[in-house]
Amino acid sequence: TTHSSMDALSSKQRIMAQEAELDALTGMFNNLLTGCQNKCLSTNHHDGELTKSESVCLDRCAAKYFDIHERIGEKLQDMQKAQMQMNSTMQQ
Amino acid sequence: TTHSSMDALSSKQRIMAQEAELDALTGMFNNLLTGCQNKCLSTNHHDGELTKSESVCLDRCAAKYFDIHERIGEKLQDMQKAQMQMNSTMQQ
Amino acid sequence: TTHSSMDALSSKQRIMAQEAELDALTGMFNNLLTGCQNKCLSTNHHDGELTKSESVCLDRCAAKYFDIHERIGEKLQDMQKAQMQMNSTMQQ
Amino acid sequence: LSLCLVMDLSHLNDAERRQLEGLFEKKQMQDFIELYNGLTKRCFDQCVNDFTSRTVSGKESRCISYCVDKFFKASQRLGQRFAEHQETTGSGGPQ
Amino acid sequence: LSLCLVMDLSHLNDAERRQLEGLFEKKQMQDFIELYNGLTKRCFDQCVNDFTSRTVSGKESRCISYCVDKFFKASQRLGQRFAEHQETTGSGGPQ
Amino acid sequence: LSLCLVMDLSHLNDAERRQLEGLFEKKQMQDFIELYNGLTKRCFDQCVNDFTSRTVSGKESRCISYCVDKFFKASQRLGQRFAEHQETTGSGGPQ
Repeated sequence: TTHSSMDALSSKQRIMAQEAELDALTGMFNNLLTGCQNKCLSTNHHDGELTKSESVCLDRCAAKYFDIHERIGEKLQDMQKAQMQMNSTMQQ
Repeated sequence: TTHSSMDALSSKQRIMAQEAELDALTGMFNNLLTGCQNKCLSTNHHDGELTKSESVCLDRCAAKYFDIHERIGEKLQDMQKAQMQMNSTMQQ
Repeated sequence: TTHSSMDALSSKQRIMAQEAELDALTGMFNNLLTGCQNKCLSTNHHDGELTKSESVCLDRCAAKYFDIHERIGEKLQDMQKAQMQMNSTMQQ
Repeated sequence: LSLCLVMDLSHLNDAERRQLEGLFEKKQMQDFIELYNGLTKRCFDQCVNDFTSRTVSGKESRCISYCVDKFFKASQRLGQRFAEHQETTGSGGPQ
Repeated sequence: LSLCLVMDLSHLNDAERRQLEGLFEKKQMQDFIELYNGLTKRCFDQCVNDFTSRTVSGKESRCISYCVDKFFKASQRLGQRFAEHQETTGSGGPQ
Repeated sequence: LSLCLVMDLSHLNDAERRQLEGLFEKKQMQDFIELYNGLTKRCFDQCVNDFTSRTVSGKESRCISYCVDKFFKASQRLGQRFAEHQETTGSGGPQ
């Protein structure tokens, strides 16, 4: 579905969409890093190794983060659609 | 006074100034959101509604934020003018 | 050594490198400001002056920040070189 | 999300306004991305603190949902206050 | 650091891909700068809290070294989870 | 606020330097905006914690004024240390 909707766009718009996707992925990954490191890593550094429990925590934290990121994404898309409809009504 | 000073600028400079104004407004609004939500919203979410006291707090928080933003803006403008005068003296 | 490596670059790349350096310096300076102000300044403002102990703390904080920034920079450059070698191996 | 509507563009000509519109479109995309990632970060930080499981619990799920709802209600309220403030102070901010 | 590898670019033609590569190069530079400054900030905040001297102590120095090592190990692990997630969900994220 | 003065531009020719100047001008505008919003955020967070009224109190007002003054004095001091550091290490930082 993504590709068919992409075909309708101009070259410039496709590049802009790809740039936006990279920005979105970068932002998401940075938040994942910061969030899960803050929640899982001890700040009392005794050595440079991840403990077993830190590693397990990071994996679970990532799984929960992806799940919640998707849920919020769906909610936002619903709201965005509603707002775009409102905007197009207002412009008429 | 804003418009008359704007007329002296080139088209490119007017666009840049407008872009800067949008960036300034966006930054200010984002700080208002984060600041007043942190100060007024309980992080213990029992439902999705704003309580009466949270709503009142948000309104007062916004009023204080605008006031302080303006005061600091005036102070910065004074300092900026002083620095620009210093710079122009140094360039001579 | 910086200048001789710069000479091999095109005009566009030199501007981009300079822009990157400015971004790096700006980011570093902003982190220095935030980090050392958070560590050294009392948030209980009794007047607008820096106390003697705050001033001394800022100086020491800056010295330590520069030292650590450099150490981490060296470590990162080593890792980046290793990754670039790995990338060039993968592209062959 | 619609700060562009708040700004006074009466001193620009049509060509300048068209150029700005392209710029605004790009910024709105970036704003949406920041909103999305910022909201996820905020609600994740507030609601998820148990890592004995990799599945989001019912309690966490409700907390996320309430957190998002409250965020939007608070944003809407603050957005109204912001718009009122901009109206009374003109284009506002240093130029 | 290599999020570009994760993205699906199959719907772009060669010219568009070349244009994106230039953009990616610039972003990688910016990402490196942010990583560098963010890592320094993080480890400095966690490890340096004694300002009775202007010299980094042995204890602080070890803490910094461990903090950096742990940061990269955690980033690598989360990066793997992220790549796995992107593979299963396709190009992912709102378009 | 004047990091551009700290950088060594001797390896650029005149045309390149002129191009950079335009870029620096834009960055200085952005830096000023970030400074303004960051300073407001910092001092607001530290000084305003009473929401029983919508008017800034005398105590809050004094706190804000001291906070801004201290911020600039600390920034100036750290800026001096930064300039000294840049001078001794050359253009510094990874290239």
